[in-house]
Amino acid sequence: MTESSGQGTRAQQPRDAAGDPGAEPGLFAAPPMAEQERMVEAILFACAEPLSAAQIAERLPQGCDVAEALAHLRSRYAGRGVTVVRVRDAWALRTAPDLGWLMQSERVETRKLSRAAIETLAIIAYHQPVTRAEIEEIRGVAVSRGTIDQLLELDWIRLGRRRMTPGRPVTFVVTEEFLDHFGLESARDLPGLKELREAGLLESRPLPGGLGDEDEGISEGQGALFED
Amino acid sequence: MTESSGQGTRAQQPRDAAGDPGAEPGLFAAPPMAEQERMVEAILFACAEPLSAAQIAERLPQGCDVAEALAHLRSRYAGRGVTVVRVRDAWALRTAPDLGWLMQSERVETRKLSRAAIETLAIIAYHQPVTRAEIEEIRGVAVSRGTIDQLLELDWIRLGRRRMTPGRPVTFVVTEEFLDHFGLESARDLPGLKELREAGLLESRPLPGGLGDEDEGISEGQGALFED
Amino acid sequence: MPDDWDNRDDITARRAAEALIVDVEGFEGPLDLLLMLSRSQKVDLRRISVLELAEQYLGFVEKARALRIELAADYLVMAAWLAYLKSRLLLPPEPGEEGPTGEELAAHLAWQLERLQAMREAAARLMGRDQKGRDFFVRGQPTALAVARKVHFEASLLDLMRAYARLRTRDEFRPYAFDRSDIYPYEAALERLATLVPGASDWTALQAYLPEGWRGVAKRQRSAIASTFAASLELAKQGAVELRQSDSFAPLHLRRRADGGAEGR
Repeated sequence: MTESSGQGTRAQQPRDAAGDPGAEPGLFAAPPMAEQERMVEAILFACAEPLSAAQIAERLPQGCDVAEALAHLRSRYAGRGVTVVRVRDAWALRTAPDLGWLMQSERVETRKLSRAAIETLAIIAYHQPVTRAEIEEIRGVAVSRGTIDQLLELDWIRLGRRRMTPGRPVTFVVTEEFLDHFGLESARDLPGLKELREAGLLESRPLPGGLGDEDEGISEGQGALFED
Repeated sequence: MTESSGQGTRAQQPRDAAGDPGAEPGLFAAPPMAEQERMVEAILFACAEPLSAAQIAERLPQGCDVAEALAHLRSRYAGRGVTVVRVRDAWALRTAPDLGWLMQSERVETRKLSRAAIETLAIIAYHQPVTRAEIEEIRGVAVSRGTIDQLLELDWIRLGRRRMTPGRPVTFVVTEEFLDHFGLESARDLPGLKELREAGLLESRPLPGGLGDEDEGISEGQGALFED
Repeated sequence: MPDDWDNRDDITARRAAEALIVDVEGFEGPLDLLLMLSRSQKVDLRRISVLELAEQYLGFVEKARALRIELAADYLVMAAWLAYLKSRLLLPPEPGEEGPTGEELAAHLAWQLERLQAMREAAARLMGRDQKGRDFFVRGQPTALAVARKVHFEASLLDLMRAYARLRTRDEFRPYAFDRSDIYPYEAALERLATLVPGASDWTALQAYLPEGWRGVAKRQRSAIASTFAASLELAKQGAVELRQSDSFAPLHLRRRADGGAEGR
């Protein structure tokens, strides 16, 4: 390969001379400026850290004019998608600040709400304001903190008033956002059990196997975590 | 995974317009080509892995011509310290190979590959898709499990389709990472491929009058030796 | 063949062969060894004398045997095959003999060696290419393209209502399960009735024999009646009791059999 021989040459000879550019100028002639610029470009690109001019010089053949090469490189990259930036005394290549948004890509994934979440949401909608203990009583299983968090994050529920009972538990209510999402004027508009039955919504009773319990299992002990 | 959904978001607004440039031209006009080029530059710069044109397009405003922007970028970087390389259908920025010696401190020491591993890799690259039995037949010796594992671990080979012969043996092919590592645009650019093919050295010739070269299945261990 | 081998005056070749034997561990199988041996012919692999190669190989194996060096089985398999090949090459084919000629087999072997050699060279060329991380480099500080994953959760009003309906009607659809606490086992009834029968000299309604706590509650009473009735039939069969029913659906009466069941019915 090229490299072994290349670097061999490099390390040995020129270092001393580099300190004293006046000495033996012809012997180890520095590469042409265009080449020096390429070198600086490659070094800045490949290096994980910003490099000071001295550090760059250390990697270059001796006799190179780092400052000039950097100046050329800077102007070459001016206005490009990648620019040469100065970080304190060091130099680095960075994407142009105005293009940062390109690096952020937002992926929207549509996912079905888990059964636990939808049930919890339904209970809150029908019974609001409702405490966590009440939700658990109705569902017959513990409600995991993740489920509540998810609904809070979706901005479909929020904390209501504390219940004036021992322990003053927090209650949950649905939000405007919830009503908006589900196309309701108010939570009171939700159809009652009788209407659901009449609408045939209760006939789908025997649940298709497997649909159940996905995350109900997880809800073990962390109920305690939630009490606040 | 992500692509499809990502496309989804983007698709919302402008994709339709993009498909039909005549429609509402002003509304979602693509940025000027110079700007598109900058954007592609920034994206490739930011990413260590090769990105396909589709992946790049996903990040750009709609209506952009990635192929053209890439062509401009390629010629802009031609001969520079950093160049635009193609790996199959993907693109990446890499330092120019002739400057490798400057980056000695960035060099990643890779585990030395055994001769068996190197030969196996070459056989897979030149004969792909190739079964283990075929590799063994070419090398005249059983392929040790560690050899294949090592190549898989390096992400230089992967499983191809099963061969539609008795036993349905798995095949191996080289990966995009392999091409990227060895600076190949595609497996067709493997050195000497054409000559080898013309010399008939890449075909599989059964032993004259040999019994059943069909059963690759049996060829475990040294059964592979000349079994066909 | 061993003699031929020993008689060779080419001392360097002999030395090389001995070195080969010592190095046998270093060979990657018989094909590798053959390739190495073929180099001594100093010709293009396409023009190699397979016969000579076979002899070299067989000589090698002989020598190894003489030196009591154990060769792996595949070296011996190859030796056997080469011995066969040699005979095919040297002897005129039997008239009417089937199968490939010695020349065809030899050509195939030569081709295999050529292919292996070609792959070796290809491997060397491949490794001689510029390599990532050695000769060219990726960006030193890649900004992992940030992907803000935004999950949009979907739930319709219908989902919501169904979920609620499911919850509120859960109890109506409790899966059927045998409730053991309301079952009066037959065995218990039989045991109980058997102990009571000796005192039953008069006709008594079956209901009177129901255990305490099994009357009144319909579910429990039904179970107790059923078991006690079954027990009474068993005792009647044994001849311990007599049963009487005045009419269909009339109460069932039972009493001890006077004769203790000695006579048939």
